[in-house]
Amino acid sequence: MNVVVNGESTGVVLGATLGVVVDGLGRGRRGFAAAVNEEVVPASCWDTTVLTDDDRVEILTAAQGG
Amino acid sequence: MNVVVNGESTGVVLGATLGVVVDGLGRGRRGFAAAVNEEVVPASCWDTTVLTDDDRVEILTAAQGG
Amino acid sequence: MNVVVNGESTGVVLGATLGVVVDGLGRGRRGFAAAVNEEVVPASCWDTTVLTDDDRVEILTAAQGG
Amino acid sequence: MNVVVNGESTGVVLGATLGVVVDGLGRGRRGFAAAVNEEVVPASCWDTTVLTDDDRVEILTAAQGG
Amino acid sequence: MGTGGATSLDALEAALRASGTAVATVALRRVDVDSRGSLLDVLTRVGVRLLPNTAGCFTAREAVLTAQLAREAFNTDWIKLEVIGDDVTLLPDPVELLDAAETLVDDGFAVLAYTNDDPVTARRLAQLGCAAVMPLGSPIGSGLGIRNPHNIALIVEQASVPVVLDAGIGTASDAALAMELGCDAVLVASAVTRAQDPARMAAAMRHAVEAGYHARHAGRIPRRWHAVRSTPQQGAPKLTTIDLGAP
Amino acid sequence: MGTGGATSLDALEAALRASGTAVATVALRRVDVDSRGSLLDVLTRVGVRLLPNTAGCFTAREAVLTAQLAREAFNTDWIKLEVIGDDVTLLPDPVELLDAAETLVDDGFAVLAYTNDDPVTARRLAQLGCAAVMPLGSPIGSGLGIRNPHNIALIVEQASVPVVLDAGIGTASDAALAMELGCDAVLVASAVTRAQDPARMAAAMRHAVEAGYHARHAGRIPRRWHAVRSTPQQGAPKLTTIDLGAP
Amino acid sequence: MGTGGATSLDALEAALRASGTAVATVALRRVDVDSRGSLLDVLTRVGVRLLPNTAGCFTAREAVLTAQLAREAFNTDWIKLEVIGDDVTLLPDPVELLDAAETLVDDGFAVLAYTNDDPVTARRLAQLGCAAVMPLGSPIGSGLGIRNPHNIALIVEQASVPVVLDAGIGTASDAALAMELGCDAVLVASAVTRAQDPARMAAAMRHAVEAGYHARHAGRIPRRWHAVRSTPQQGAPKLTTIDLGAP
Amino acid sequence: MGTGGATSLDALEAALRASGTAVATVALRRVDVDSRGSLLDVLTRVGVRLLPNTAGCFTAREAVLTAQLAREAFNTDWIKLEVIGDDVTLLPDPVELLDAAETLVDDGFAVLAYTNDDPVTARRLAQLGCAAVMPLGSPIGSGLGIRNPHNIALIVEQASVPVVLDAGIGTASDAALAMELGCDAVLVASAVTRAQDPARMAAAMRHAVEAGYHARHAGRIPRRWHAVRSTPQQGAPKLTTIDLGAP
Repeated sequence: MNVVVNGESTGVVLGATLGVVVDGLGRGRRGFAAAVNEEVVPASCWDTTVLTDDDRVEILTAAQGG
Repeated sequence: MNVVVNGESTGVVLGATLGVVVDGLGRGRRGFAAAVNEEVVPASCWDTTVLTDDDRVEILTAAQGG
Repeated sequence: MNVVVNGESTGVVLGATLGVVVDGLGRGRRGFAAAVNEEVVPASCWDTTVLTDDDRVEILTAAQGG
Repeated sequence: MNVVVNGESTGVVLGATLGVVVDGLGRGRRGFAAAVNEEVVPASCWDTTVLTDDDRVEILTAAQGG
Repeated sequence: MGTGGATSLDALEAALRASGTAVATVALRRVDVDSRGSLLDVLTRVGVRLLPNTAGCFTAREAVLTAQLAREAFNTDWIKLEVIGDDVTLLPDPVELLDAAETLVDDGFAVLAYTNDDPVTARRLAQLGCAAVMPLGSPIGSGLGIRNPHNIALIVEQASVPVVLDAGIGTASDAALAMELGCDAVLVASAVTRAQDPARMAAAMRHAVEAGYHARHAGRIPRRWHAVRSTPQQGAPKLTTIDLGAP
Repeated sequence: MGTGGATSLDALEAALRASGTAVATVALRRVDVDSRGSLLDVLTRVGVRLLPNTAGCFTAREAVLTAQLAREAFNTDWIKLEVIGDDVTLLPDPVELLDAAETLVDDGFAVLAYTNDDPVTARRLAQLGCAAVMPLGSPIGSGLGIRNPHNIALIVEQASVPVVLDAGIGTASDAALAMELGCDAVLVASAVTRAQDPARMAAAMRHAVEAGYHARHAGRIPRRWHAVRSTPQQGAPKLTTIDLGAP
Repeated sequence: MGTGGATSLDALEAALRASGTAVATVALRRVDVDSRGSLLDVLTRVGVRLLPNTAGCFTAREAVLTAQLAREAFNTDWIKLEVIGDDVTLLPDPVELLDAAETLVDDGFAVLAYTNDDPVTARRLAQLGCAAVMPLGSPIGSGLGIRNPHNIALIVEQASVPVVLDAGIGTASDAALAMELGCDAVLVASAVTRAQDPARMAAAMRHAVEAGYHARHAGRIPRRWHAVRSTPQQGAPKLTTIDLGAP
Repeated sequence: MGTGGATSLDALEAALRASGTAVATVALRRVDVDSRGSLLDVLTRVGVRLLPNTAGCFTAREAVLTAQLAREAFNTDWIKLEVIGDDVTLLPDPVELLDAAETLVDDGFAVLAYTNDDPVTARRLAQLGCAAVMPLGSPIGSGLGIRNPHNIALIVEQASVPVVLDAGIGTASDAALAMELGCDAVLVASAVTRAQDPARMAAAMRHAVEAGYHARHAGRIPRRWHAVRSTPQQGAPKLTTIDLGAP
């Protein structure tokens, strides 16, 4: 199954949760936020949010900005 | 019957038209526009627009303005 | 004998020195400067500077100024 | 004999006048002014002003300027 | 030219003639049965085109209705759209303005929109189909001139419709500056009508607009930090025996 | 108008005609035997009065000698007196300037003194008998306009002789402002001669001077912090059922 | 202080400390798996409060979503709301901005709204319930300072919420002026982070804000056309035999 | 700091302390036998160095005599040399000023010369051996700030001695700007002593001078016509299904 993570197509196992994808980045979870298909998913729901094919996932964190 | 012409309560005969009220100002019709109850009434309809009690009539013309 | 001290005509005894006039103001000598007839007289010379009739004496000190 | 005309050393015959030098430029005399050794010489005196060796002659006219 | 502020119709007529303007704004007000003279007669006599305004409107709804009444009264599709936000600054309210502009454009009006000097609002007005955008230099009647030339220049830079500087002009050099910034025209009212000698100020404005227009197109010299000679030193005489040179 | 900076005599002639100027400055330089065309012929043809300058002089002595030579060459007592302090700013040197002015006034010249914008120096020049004072707006050729309008206004306020703004003008609105500040005339050179289209910029300057002159005498409206309506609210229609009023 | 533009996290940390700021803005961007160091660690170490922004959003919808994500990521209801109109001026789009502000206020955010310098838009933002309005001095990163102090003063005059000057600050005197105009705070990013010595510029800004704040409350002297002596003439000595007096 | 204009010695003392100044100017006036308190005692207590001035002098001769008297009275070679041209503008007279400066330098004084903002006069003063030049921002007590920053920058550019901005400062941002232009110090009198809260304004000035000094040396960002992002778009999330892009 493929999902689009931060703009890049990424293969994930069927039934993968958002939590798995976030953890896969290897940067922990603190200071992160995520959206699936342009809807916010609170961190408390990441492990219960099962992704489906072609989901658009945005995983975001702090960057310098004015 | 009373209508409000340019903010002042004015007695008119029952069945009076907007045309009658405009003419009553004694300044002709050129360069005038009129609204009844906040709706524009084109000059071509003035003589067929019959007023009813408490109608709000605005009769306007050019004034200096920036 | 009369001398003009800071613009005002003032009677002094014949042979009065500049030092006597300065002391007469009752404010000590520190921070004061004096001129006689538009010439500076250093403090060290005040007691030996004998005034003559109509001398113009200026006795000056600090005032607020920008 | 040599004179310096407008900064350039120039040979002239002995007894040459300022008038001769001006005419030598071939531009007429109208609108010209001349100085010899940093002194103004009026045009009326050019033909009677005899130059001597090493005289500094400036011959000037209108140029664009603000 | 705006017609507001004149002390008499005669003074207004003289100023309009002196200004050489092609267009005059008028407001729409209740018929005053006691008034003498007719503004419309004056404007007809001078031969200017009427540009009715919606002065005094605070909402899109009022402004749209006023525009429609003006169309009836003056038989013109032109409208100077003013929708202001408050009574103190008389500054335009961008939300109501954009709302009214959209309605009026759809209703077939040629909308000349009086707006603040925000380039984004000006661009939105142009995109909605306004016939012209009319950014302010400073608040109406303030005479403060063009407070933010940078914004006016940005508006011009991205304009797809004519830009007319409106409001704030106090004197002739303000009008010249507006044209130099690239505006296509200038609207002045109080600056002329409330000057001590309105006809003379109107003439001044006419010259100022010409001046700024030509200066804009003549290609001005760049601004430089240091001086640049206008008289060349080449050919300068040597008039001192000691060469002093420059420090 | 100043004649410096023009790329050709033809361009200069066109600009002079377009400017409507009555006076043109010229410098005095060594005769160039190779030059074609005659500046004097152009100026005669256009019919302007010559105002020779002392451009490039650093000392009173040089300036006095230059003025005397100019009198011989052009048969005029008029002199635009320039004595500059250095080659970078080309700013006038007030000490040498006052010195030269005194000598030339005594020698019968009508001295038009190019000076900085210091009101005290300007007053001294007038007291010495100068025919006019010519304060700068900003350094020669910089195009920075009038850097210190306050000083120009102070000079005008206490002037006993005509005040001509000289140097720094970059575009038409600068010239209009000079006149609005009360100057009696404006001298422009580079702003016209070095513009991309000199004749057009000259026309712009002519209009700008007219504009500023009339604006000065028309009595401008005061500057106000808040807005002042140009369209009265009196007689405004009621076009909403709910009275919204102003916020 | 804004955190954008710093060349390294170390430089940023030094500047934040030198600035004495209590708040730092951060953007929300895709996780960069290669990046070293953590911005959040720096900000935590310095002890500033986070103010996430919605930089780069062109629509209300994007901005709202970004704000909600920021709330999740940083556990704060504060949001600096930016909705810009184009890529060239980066100026706010008032319509989208007001739309987003309304949604976010309803959603419980403390909205600090980055806006243009239009007093009407600022008042509308305050009326919608924004926690603060943040008018710009000039476009982001332009360093042009406060282009229209009059508008900033009008915004302050009618403000019911804190006013924070945002964008355009180039140097310390700009920040001091903002405070003198009555702003409650100043937000600077590029002016500090892109200065040659960011920590030093940050210190300069800290002093400037103090300076402007105290000056605002100390009651400045009025501006006067003519001079006013600071040294009284009373008691001045007579040091000339001839009374010269003043001219 | 200048000491003129304070309403009481107590207020002056508080302001001096708050300003952190190292130097205070004093004038020389006839002994007032009725005065209470001693200015000198205050200045000694605060620990500032005395800088006597020649305020009120119209001629070189008066100024020289005043300086010599000040040296006797205060036992210092320092003198702030003021020679003014008239009573209305209180502007320096460059001719008398240069004359007095030359005499005083020869007489061993450390001359700090109060001058107009003319770069040529400032350079002449430095060449004569003045210890510092003190150009004005605007007329004494006017509070008009720095009318011609360009001239101040030119003076600094060519200065061989310290430059102290004197006169015209109205508020803190003026002082910050002076330092940013490269001045070495700022002298303020009325702006502090005549503020409603002199001690607070003095503190504001102290911060402003620090701010401007550091900003000058921190290397400010350049001014740009268009915006420059402080938040990079790189890594921006895609939060819309339709790509709106920028207009």
